Amino acid sequence: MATAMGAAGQSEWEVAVPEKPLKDKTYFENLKAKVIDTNLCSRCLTCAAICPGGITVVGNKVDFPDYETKCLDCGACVRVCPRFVYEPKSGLGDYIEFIAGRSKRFAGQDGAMVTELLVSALEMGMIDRGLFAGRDEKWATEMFHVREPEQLAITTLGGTKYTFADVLPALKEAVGFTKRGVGIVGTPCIVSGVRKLQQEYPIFRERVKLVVGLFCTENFHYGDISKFLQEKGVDFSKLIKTDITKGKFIATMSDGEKVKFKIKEVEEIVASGCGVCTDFTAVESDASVGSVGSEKGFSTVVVREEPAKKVIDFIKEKEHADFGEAKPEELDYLINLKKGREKNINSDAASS
Amino acid sequence: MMEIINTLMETVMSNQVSIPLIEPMLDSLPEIPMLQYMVAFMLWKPIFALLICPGLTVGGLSLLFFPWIERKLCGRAQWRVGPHEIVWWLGGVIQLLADSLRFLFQEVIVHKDAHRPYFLQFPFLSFMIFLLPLLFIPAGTIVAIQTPYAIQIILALVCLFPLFILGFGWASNSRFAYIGTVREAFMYFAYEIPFIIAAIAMIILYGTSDPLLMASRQSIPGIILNPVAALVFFIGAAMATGRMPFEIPDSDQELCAGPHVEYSGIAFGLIYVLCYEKGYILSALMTILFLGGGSGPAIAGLGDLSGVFWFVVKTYLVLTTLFMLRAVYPRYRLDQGLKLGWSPMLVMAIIGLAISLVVVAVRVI
Amino acid sequence: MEETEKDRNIRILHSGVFTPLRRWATKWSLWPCHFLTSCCGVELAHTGACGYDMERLGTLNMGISRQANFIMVEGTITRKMARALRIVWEQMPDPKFVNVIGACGQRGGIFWNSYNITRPSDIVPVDFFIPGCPITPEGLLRGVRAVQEKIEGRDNTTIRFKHVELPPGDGEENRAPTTPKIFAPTPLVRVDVPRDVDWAFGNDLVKNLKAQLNGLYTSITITEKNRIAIKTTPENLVETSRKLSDTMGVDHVKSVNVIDVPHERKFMVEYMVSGYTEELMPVILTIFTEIGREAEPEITSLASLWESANYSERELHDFFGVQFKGNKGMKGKFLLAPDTPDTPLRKDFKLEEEQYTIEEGVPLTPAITPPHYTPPSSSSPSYTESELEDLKMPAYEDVLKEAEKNDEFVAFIGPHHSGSGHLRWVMRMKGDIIKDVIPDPGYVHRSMEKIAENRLYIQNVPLTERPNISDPINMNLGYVRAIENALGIEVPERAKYIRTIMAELSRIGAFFYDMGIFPLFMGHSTGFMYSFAIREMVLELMVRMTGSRCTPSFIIPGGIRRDISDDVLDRTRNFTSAIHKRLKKYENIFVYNPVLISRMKEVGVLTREEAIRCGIVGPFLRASGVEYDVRKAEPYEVYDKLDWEATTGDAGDCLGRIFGRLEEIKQSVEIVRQAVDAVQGMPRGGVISEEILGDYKEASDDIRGYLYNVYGDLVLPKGEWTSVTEAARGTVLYSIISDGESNVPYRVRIITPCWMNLRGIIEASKGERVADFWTVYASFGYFPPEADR
Amino acid sequence: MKMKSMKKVVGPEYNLGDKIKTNVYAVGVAMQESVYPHTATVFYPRERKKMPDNFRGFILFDPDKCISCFNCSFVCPANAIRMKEAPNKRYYPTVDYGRCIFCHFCIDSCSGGALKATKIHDVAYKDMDAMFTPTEEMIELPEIIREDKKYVEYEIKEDDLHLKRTKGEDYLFVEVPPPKEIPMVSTCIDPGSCIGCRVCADVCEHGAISASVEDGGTLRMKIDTDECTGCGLCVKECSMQILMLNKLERE
Repeated sequence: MATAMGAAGQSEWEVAVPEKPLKDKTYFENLKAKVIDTNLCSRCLTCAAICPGGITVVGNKVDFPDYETKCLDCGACVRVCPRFVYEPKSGLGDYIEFIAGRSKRFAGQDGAMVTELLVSALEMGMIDRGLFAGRDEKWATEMFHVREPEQLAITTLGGTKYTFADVLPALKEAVGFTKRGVGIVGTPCIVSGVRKLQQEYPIFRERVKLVVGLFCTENFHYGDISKFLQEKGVDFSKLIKTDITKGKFIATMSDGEKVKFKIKEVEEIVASGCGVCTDFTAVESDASVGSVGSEKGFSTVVVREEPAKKVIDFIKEKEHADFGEAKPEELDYLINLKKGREKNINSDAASS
Repeated sequence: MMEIINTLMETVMSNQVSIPLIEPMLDSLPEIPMLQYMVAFMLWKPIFALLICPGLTVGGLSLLFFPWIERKLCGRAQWRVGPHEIVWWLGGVIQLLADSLRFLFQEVIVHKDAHRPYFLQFPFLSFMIFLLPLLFIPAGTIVAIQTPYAIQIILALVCLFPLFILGFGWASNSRFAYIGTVREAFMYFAYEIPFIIAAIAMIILYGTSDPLLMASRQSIPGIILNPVAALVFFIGAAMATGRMPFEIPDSDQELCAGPHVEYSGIAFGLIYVLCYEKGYILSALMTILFLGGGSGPAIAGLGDLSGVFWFVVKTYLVLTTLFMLRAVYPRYRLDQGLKLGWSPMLVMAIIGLAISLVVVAVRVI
Repeated sequence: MEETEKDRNIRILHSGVFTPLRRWATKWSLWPCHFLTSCCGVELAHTGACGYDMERLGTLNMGISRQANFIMVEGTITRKMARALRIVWEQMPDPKFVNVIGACGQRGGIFWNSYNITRPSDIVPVDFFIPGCPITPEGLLRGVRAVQEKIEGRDNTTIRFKHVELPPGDGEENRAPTTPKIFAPTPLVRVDVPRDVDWAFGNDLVKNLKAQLNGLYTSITITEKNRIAIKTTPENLVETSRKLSDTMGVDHVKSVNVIDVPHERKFMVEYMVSGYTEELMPVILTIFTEIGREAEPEITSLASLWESANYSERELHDFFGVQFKGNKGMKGKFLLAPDTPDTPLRKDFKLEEEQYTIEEGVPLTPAITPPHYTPPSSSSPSYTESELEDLKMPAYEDVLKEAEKNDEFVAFIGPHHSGSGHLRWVMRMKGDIIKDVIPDPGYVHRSMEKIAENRLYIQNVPLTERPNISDPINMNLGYVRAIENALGIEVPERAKYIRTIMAELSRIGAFFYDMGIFPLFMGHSTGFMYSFAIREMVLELMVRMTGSRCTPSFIIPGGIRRDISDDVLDRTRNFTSAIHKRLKKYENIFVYNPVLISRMKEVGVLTREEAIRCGIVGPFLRASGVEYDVRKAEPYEVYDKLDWEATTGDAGDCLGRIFGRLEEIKQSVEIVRQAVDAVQGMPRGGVISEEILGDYKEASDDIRGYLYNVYGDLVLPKGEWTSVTEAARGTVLYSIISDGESNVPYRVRIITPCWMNLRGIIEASKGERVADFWTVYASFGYFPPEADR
Repeated sequence: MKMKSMKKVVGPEYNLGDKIKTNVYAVGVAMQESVYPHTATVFYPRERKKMPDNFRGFILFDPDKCISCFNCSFVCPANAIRMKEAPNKRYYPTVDYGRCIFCHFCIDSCSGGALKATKIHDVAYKDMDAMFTPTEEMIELPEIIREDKKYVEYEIKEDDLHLKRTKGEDYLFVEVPPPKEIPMVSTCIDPGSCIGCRVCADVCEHGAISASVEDGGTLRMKIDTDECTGCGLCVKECSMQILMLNKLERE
């Protein structure tokens, strides 16, 4: 008889296997049929994060090349997909505090409160890394693990990206490396993905400590937007930031030149998954941040959960930020705009 | 006609190498026609000197085996064995045969920048000047051309060697060869004068420059009579043959063998033995000048060959000592070599000259 | 069928009337053109020396290609050297043979995915390959025998494997595992991670520095004992350095380093500086700054302030494309070949990945691209004019022009030259006086640093000794000590003593290597033979201790691979007395030889100031009067417990350098004796630190079976870990930068002593006579693979 | 302590007498050695130096002891060892001697003692392709050309090196006992986070990990501690990093 020394670990365990709607197909084929091909997919990449085989993005779509040979048919993708069984969330959600803030330390878009939240969490020791999306030379997003506050001096990390980033696969990596916890920033769909992962797997529950959501109306695929901008004559090597304000898309170049056009023009390249998204304020996050609802130069912070509250208290204590009044009612227009998309879900689901 | 042949035979027969040991054999020779004449011709002293000793045969064999002796001896002094595996029960004695045959059969490359005719001529011509001085060197009593000015002639002919080395370097038209050639030219001036003065000191001492007479006048060997001149002559010989510590012109590690860096195949083979040729001649000269030439206790039955034997033994002794320097000394720098040649050696050579004069004076008194 | 170049040689050999004679003669007269390209050359030297005596087989080493008929390619042929190999091969008369010895020349050996190597078989036809790294002399002689047999017509591999069928079975198909290497995503690269250390002088020093550098620095951190990191801005870099130089007595640069951090869009440039004053000796100040990661990043050079940074800056310009403004050598490449990839050490240049399984379609041989020039095809065996031009070594046109103006003679020496090693010197001389020497190194640059940042920490242990296999233990020790410092591991006492014994034996070996090559350059083969005979004894001890002659890879983080038996220790003590006896003879015939003394005395003089300015290290620095020996200044292992003296001198000439090392040999022998006595008084076993063994504590006296299990996932804490070690030829500096998460280092900077000494050779030989250049060169014990890394 | 222990070395200063003396010494050594040489040459190939048993030469392989743990392949600094699937679907090592650097890290990583060192080191290959040695050829000791009739050992007698020659052939392979057994076993530390991908079961070469779907939609994972060799492949491959090696205590 042999026994393992040390109580850590067990040699027998059980795993719940999710059900397959299409019995004779693999789980990925199920996912493909139910989510990806019906344009429900938000490209949050929760599936790619958990998949031991190799779900990835091909073009603008989530795909699994050679899934016939490489798919292990474990069902993890289906288990974690927030839209496999889609329960759309909307509205402003519950919150503990609704304030406007402006970081004293960071100068970013609006109040730079996203940065401030994560950095403060890093300084508190709540997390040992925050995940940020950065830009590479070609303006595509790349994930960045911020382990020390000073690293945020890198200019490409600040600012909204308006293109999808592979946040969750990076989160999976980060969870493997972390010792204290991970903080993450993401759009509402990504927040949903994180919550789903946390719901299913303890390892994420234990290690993802702070989830900051962003106010989001819609998002673009990198391929589409880059093509679009190039057609508008934007030189990527000079582009330093993009903004959407007051119905306008503004691209700022390093020499100060600005390229502006109406948001209507870009509407046709909005990612398909955004068409069914009803969540504007990232209802499931620990704290949501956005510019709407506060004065210029400030960010609106919707503190929803205890961890975020602690961080905000820390910021207040250290006086890293100015705080002001925020107006929840200013969000209503966009909340409702997105809530209106509920009808797309049904029609899409019906069409499939 | 017959008269001429008879006179010729007379000349030949009157100047035969006498070897008592093979006399009975020679007596039986007349039964075979012509062979008698041929043997007689071979044993005719000038021809014997030219073809056997100190000429082609012994000289050639020296070239073939002396490098082996040198390599074996140096190897021994260096805690190793030297050439060995080729016929290992004889200790690799035919190593040089293999090397020279390999060179013979190998491609001779004439590179683009070389002066083609001279590049090819010089190695072959250089072998000729090895043969010329041999005509005047007596082995014991056997000599090809006997002249009272033999020593001077030999010295003059030996001086041709550096010219050929200069020729190699010039014809090679390469940077390293150029530097090596210049060094050779410098060294030539450094050793030649003390070297000749040392030889002249001995000529004065013996009162003759006929090698045979010199040998007979060395009841006390010259090296004891005039050790200073002997030393100068020996160092001069080391310099002339480019031995350590004076391997300055063709220093392998600095100039990739200097003047002969571009040579390959048999052309290199001939150059490779050049310093052994020169070494052989200078050792022979040293034997004559300082070690009594072929004189030595007569060995019964060998007759004239007894002198040849002692001559060869002494020459080889000098040659071995000369070449063993390789195992003992590193290389001098050019300016040090020149300084050595121009100051201490010149002074010593003049001292040697003075000693000779003193010895002559004492003898006269 | 087309006749290959290889067949042609055999055809030539087998044609004509004299075939048997020709074959016989060629067989016994294979003169190898010793193509001493890299470390296998050490074993070639041993084969040529009295231990094995290659001359027995008629195989006389010949440095000149025209007269040789056999090339032994000793190890790596880099892109820069490839051309030289082809030229030498073309220069040799037919028939000619080529043996490639050492794994580097076959499928690349440990350097298989280096960016700078080629395969000799792509360049010249190869007759035999001899495996090993390095080969043993026996292997080399077996290769010679194989060629001899080939000439006789028996062309065979000399090993015959027996084929045994594997057991059949019906197991299930298994998934092949993925790579064990873990690369952290967007790693955090810090060189100034603070660490609490008990170092009173350091705290004072930091205070002092802060006062002196007021307003110039961004931060000053103590990162380890004796290590201080000073962060500054690119604009203030020069001013900071000048202040340090003027007020603190900082007088030399130990290392220059660039770290590429692509995800943060920056390069970090660091200068490790120190001073040869008594209190500053063990301290290393790291001045670092960050510059943007553009196509042509720029920073001001410090070479005008500290000459010792000059060559390192030029090297880093090759590696990263960083322009050091003010350094004159920023045009063209210094260490790399023209056809090596540009800026290869940037992180976006990727090396070939390892394969762990054999699958169909994946080639066995690594993808090494042959050099770009085209050898003529066998149908038209002569070169066209353009091909010939392509084959030529690049000439220094401007140097030639200037020399012509000044009526100087220019000689290009090397890279294949019997007295240059594999390094090219452009020597300008006027008459017999050297005006200037321009070095062209990099002929053995095998991209150690790039490879090291793509391998596991433990896999780098064999790698670190490859630059200098004549002194492998000290090279290893430096790397391993850097890891141990980082992890804070205390090595067991017994292991420390054994390490000291081996380090000193290795030092003795390296000195005897230098003392063997030096006579060779002086034309004194006896000195070479005697010295290598003694070295052969040292290698005999090495092989008994570790199982390998030259590349033991025996020192691992936390200790040594296995304990050493008492029999071997007894043997070690006996050998030390034998070394003394033979050394006496060596001294009498060579070192005290008046000819040699006259060659060395007052030749290549470097005064104390010059020596420090050039940044030379080790016994050569001590010979110029600087009393700096790492073993004394910052004692490691058990050097502070043993009774010995470091040597110093003040003449600074070749004589001082040689006699200093001769004395060090005697001191090392003394250390070995004392350490052997101490080890024998200790209980056996326990030579690996239990801290590092973790679950595998039972393996503490012999790691056999668990090396990978213990060390595979070794991760260093984040930060920069710098170790300085006194290797035989001077201070070897390893600087490992870890991100704290990957099990491969982020960057490894290796500054070998020979690289630092290169500048000294140039300075010392200026104004000397031409022949003295080789005296100076050899007196510095220059070992090109070590310098080029 | 630092400066005191520095020894100043001064090179010799020669006058004429010293010059003559040292000349005599140098010539003396050369003469003495040519008469009584201290030859240190091993006459390879006719004799061979006896290497110690721990010499690092060519590598042999015993498939019975191999646990297919890939450690040899992972640790190989030159990537010379690559695993090949055998007929019984297990992975066994192959060695490419065109890359092998004979560091024997593989042997030191082989906990089963399946890889063994020989003393073969003098081999010349005709072509590079033959340098790749498949598993089948690593099992038995290969034959090499041997011309040696004696073997030589270095010995110290009277404080000097002597070569002791013995008639006979030196053996090329010596069997060493397998390394100490340190049994480890894989366990799951966070069963809740298992995604049920069964990579661990797939990668396990010994079938020690079983995964069976029970009705009711649960997957039962089981690690058989008796079969588990503790190779750690499953631990390494687990994408959720929920497996761990633990020390095993056998009773």
